[in-house]
Amino acid sequence: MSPLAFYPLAFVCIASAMGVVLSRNPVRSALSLVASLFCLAVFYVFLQAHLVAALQIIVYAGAVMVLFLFVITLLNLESDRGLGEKPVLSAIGFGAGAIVAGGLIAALSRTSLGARAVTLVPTFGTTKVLARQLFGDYLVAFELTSMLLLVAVVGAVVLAKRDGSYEGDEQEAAVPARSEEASH
Amino acid sequence: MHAAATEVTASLPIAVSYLRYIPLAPLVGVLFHVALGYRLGRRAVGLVACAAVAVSFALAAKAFLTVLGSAAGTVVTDNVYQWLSSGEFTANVTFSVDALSSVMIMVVTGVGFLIHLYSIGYMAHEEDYARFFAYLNLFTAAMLVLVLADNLPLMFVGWEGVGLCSYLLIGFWYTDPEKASAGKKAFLVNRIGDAGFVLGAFTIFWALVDLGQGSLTFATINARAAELPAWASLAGALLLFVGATGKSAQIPLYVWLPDAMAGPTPVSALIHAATMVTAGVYMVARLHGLFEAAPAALQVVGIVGAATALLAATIGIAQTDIKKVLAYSTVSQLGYMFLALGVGAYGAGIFHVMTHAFFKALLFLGAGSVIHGLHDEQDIRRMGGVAQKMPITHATFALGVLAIAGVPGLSGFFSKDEILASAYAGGHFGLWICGVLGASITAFYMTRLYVLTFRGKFRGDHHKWDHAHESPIQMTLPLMVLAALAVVGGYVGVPEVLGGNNAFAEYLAPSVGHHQLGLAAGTELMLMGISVAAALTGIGLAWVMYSKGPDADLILKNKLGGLYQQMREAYNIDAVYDALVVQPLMRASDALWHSVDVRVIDGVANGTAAAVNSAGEGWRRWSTGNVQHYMLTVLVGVAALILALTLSSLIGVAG
Amino acid sequence: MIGTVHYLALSAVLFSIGAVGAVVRRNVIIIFMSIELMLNAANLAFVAGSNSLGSMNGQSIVFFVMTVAAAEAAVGLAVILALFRNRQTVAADEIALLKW
Amino acid sequence: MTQAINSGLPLIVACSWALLLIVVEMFSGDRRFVGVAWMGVIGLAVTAAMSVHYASVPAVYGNALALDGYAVYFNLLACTLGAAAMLLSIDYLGDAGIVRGEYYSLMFFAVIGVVIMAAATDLIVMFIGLETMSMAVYVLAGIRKSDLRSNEAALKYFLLGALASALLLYGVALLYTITGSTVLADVSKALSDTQHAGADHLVLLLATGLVLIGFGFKIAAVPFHLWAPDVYEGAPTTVTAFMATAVKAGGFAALMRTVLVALAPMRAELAPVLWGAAAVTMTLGNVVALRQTSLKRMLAYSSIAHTGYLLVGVTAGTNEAGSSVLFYLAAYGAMNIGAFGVMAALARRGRGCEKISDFSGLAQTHPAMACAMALFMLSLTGIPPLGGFVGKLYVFTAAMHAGLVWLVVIAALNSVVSAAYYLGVVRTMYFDNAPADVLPPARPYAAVVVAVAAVVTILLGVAPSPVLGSAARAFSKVLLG
Repeated sequence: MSPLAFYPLAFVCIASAMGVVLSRNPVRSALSLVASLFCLAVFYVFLQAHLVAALQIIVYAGAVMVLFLFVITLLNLESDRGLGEKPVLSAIGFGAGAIVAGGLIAALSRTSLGARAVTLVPTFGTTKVLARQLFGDYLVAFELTSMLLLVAVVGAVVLAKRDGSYEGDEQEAAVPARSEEASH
Repeated sequence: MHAAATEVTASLPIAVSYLRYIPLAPLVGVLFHVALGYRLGRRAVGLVACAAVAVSFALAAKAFLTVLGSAAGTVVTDNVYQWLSSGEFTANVTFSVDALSSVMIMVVTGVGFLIHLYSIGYMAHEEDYARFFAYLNLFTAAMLVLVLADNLPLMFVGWEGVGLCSYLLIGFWYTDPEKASAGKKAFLVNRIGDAGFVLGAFTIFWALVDLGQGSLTFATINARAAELPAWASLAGALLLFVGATGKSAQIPLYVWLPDAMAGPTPVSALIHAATMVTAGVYMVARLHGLFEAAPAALQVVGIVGAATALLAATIGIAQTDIKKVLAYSTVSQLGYMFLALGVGAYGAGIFHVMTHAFFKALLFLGAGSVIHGLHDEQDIRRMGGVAQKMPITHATFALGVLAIAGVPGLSGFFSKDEILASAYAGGHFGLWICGVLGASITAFYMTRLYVLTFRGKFRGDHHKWDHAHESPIQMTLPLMVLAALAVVGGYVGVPEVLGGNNAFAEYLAPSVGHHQLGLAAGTELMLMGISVAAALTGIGLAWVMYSKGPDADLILKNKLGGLYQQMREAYNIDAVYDALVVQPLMRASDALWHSVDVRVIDGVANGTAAAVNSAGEGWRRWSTGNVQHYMLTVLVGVAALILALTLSSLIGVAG
Repeated sequence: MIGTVHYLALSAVLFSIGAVGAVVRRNVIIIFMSIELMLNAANLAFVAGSNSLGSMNGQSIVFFVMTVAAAEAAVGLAVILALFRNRQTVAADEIALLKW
Repeated sequence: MTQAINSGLPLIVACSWALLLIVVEMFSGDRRFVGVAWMGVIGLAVTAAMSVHYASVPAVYGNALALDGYAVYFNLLACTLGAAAMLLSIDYLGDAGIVRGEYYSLMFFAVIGVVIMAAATDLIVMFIGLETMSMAVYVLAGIRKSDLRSNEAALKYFLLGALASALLLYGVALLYTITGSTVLADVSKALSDTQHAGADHLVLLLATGLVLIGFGFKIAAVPFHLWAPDVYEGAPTTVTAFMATAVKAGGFAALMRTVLVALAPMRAELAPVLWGAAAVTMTLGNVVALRQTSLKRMLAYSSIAHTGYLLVGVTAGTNEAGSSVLFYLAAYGAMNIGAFGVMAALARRGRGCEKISDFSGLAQTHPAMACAMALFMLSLTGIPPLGGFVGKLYVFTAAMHAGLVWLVVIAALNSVVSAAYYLGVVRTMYFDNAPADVLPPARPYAAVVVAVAAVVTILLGVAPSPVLGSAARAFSKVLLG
């Protein structure tokens, strides 16, 4: 990838990532994240990961982020005051973040990775090879992931669904009493 | 050193399988009390409790007679099963009885039986009868495990078990928060000692494994102690001795014992005078090989013992609670035992363990009888003339006082004299002086106790006097038996210079070696004379002073000034410990809890102004349980790790 | 020429931004999105690594990470929803019944 | 091929059984879900039995899973703890206002997650196992939906857990980029390769650090422990029991395999980090526990302290230490399931049973429960001859062998401090007076679990050899070379 393409794209990617953190409005944060994910998809293409790039857009930027946006609008969230409220906490957070980034980059820049010279086989990154691997070496992981998704679905349903159909009003009635108790 | 210990005879094992029932019998008693005690009533509980200990006593006697009747060095062992094993070490549940432990089991089961019997009367009006006897039986079982164990880990089971039972029994009257907290103090101080015990055991074990020896039996440790590296035997012995100071109430961990008197009196007699507190002495004697391999540690033992003997005796002078006087006297007498161990006279130490068990149990039970008869009066200033009302208690108690004071012909005289003679013979002149001084003071305060309690006129409220009565037979019978033992118990160890043959020391020799005094007969008699004179001086002085009543304390107060007040307040050691140990720990807990978990995070997160304000209440407002702060901690943790690793690596490369 | 190190550096920057976002914002949904950003940074590292090694394993792993992220999103949003129902708030610092 | 399938059978059966549970729950008319709970227990028993049966099959499932002794040990442990937690939950759930039968299938899945974590030989599979477990436990923590505390516990656990997962994953990504693999053995091989000695060393260290932090979170090591007290307190007691035991076991299973296998070549650098983490974790846990008034929070800090003791074993890293950690986890599991079990057995809606003072005079009103609780407290303190004592003895001896003298000294002093707060509970139960409104009688299922836990705690102390032997065998083949 040529620097001319990399740096502008990296800039957009980082800027939109910063947008996630800095936007006061949650919807804008979510959209910034989508933008950032798009940029990543472009990088994936350049890194010969075509299927991954496609999935990134379809699954991630598409399905997952839509879910986020849906919940944000469902909860009708207002903007908050962003970073303004807790300057010290924010300052420490950014300081620590800078150290993490700096340390990682310093460490990465010293590695032998730059000297690695691998000629990629022509089939590298093709769906066929990826599929073979997924259903070969990674078959166990693949099956386990399906179970993970099932757990997540069951769990999400358990938490998100109201208990009304089971218990009726008794449950709901208990809520105010408890919150009162808790406020003491 | 003039004295030299002869070689310990190699052991001749006899395998049996009845030893396991010695601790098991009281344990069965515990199960009985817990499961059926409340249903079957008091009589059954008392009967079973005593019967269980009686069974133990009978079996213990069998083992004792076997050892006595066999060749020197005979060890009766009962290997139950392999308890712990890993690649490098094993520990079995193996009980063994040699000369040393046979004396201990006889004392524990014998005196224990008498105290169980006494408790039937003493606790007759107690609501939780079954629970009390369950604890008492459990204690007996644990103590027997401690004494019968043939290896360190198994001994530790008993060691912790007796501590736990002591805790439960001190706090037995749980309605009284002060008593419960006394129990907690006892347990915590003991735990500090236990940490020493564990670390010591680890040290020795580790050094032994280095020698290719994976066994922690006492026989192995004693046999190979000389091969251990010097630091290992020294550190191991000292750490184990820390454990002993906890259990046996020596400086600096003696503070729990006086408080432990909050428990029922039979408990004070059994646990805090006759048996458990001697566990430390027993342990050191058991591991004499190790302590001999580290002479410096042995020296520490002797010095700590002598210092404790003297310090506790001075506190005893100024106490007014009958049980407190006896408690400090126990601490002081235990000091004598350690003094004996410290000069290498293990036999003399164990001899004193035995005689002390007789007369101190007697004194405690006598005191209990007085307290019982006077309806829970414990202050000797409000007693006096009790002899008229309680003739048996009075007579037996008087014998106990004479025995502990070291009057010739009674048991305490023989054992204490042997200790002092050994100290002198070993060239430990300072220790000897401490011992003689302590003996004199002991005679003084014990006479004071006796005179104020039994002589003169009653000084308390006349209702109590009118209702005062002699205790029932279950209580006086043990007193009489113990009084007899306190008188004759010493005759098993009459020294040669008085025409005896020191049979007790001979009997113990295979276990702990024979300590030869190597003194001229004249010197020995002279030493004896000095200690008798010291004792008689103490007795006479106290008799003259306190015949006029407790106001004689004022004379001492005037003479000693501020020191007397300090003695009465036990030198305020508790306050010192509180300030030095307890408070800092509590503060640390608060600080860590608030600072690491609440304060620092919140303080940092909410601005430096807050960090400056260290007032506790100020922080509460910010301590929110806020998940953001938790996340921040994680991030700061990550950043710190990355920074540290990166910097150290970069510097490493640059260097 | 842009090499693996550049991609990894970019991923480190994204990772750190995500970490900062997770700490400094009080809206739990934004915190959660920041964590998603961190997962994506890891994905970029996997893909870049895969490319530099000439081995497809990294790409397969990304596949799983995406699934995990999707599952996390489902559960996480459900948790937030359940909380919102009772508390009417998504501000991290207002949710502090449990403390000390 | 057949062998490979055989060795995977326990897992396949377990997954199918969990699916079946969901279906059965849907059609279950019984709102106490007793049948579902029992089905879950039976399923766990079957899983455990099958894993033992197929343990002799040496096959490794691809490079992903190994049904070696280590995995089987954790399989048994997790299934037992899971079954105990399920039995505790019967009747507790309805009383706590939890009317979701999915509870049991989620717990089943969480156990499967633990099993995968222990069996995984590939970091990615381990990660998936960890996520499966975590996902189920996030939901379980928040399953008492009407309770604000439960909501909050779920949220805190989730947010911090997700953050920790991200850190772990990034560490794995860096490891993969440098070493070219996520398979534990291959990572180890690549790390010991000299080509990574110089330039790549720092990145590898950082990656290792991130991985450790990820696992450190799951086992609640300081300073990544902050979630534990809040989450333990807010989650339903039965879930807390599960988290304190099975989840922690899973965390240690993964941590140990990763540190002692994949990261073995970096042991020299990791040792000081682990040393410090162990010392700080046990000290902070114990000292802070001293001042807690809530039993659940106290047990949370106690569990942090025990993480510290266990880390002592991990730091030592020898065969002996590894097997002692396995044993300790079993003993720790028994006593903690028991302690939380007592709380769950007595808790009733509207009548909290979470403060230490709620147990005042328990010895008078519930002598058996009080006796069991005292037993667990004493075992946690390390009083012989109970399981906790033998566990500590083994861990500390092994550490002493490995030369960690000072760490053992710190640990021994810590265990002195810990006596104070464990004993506080015993004192409250035995020496304080019962309040006028006595706690209700213990629930039968929970009482049985508590009784079994008590017996196991005693047996592990009195006759530890069988478990110790299997722990030693389980660990014997884990270390490479």
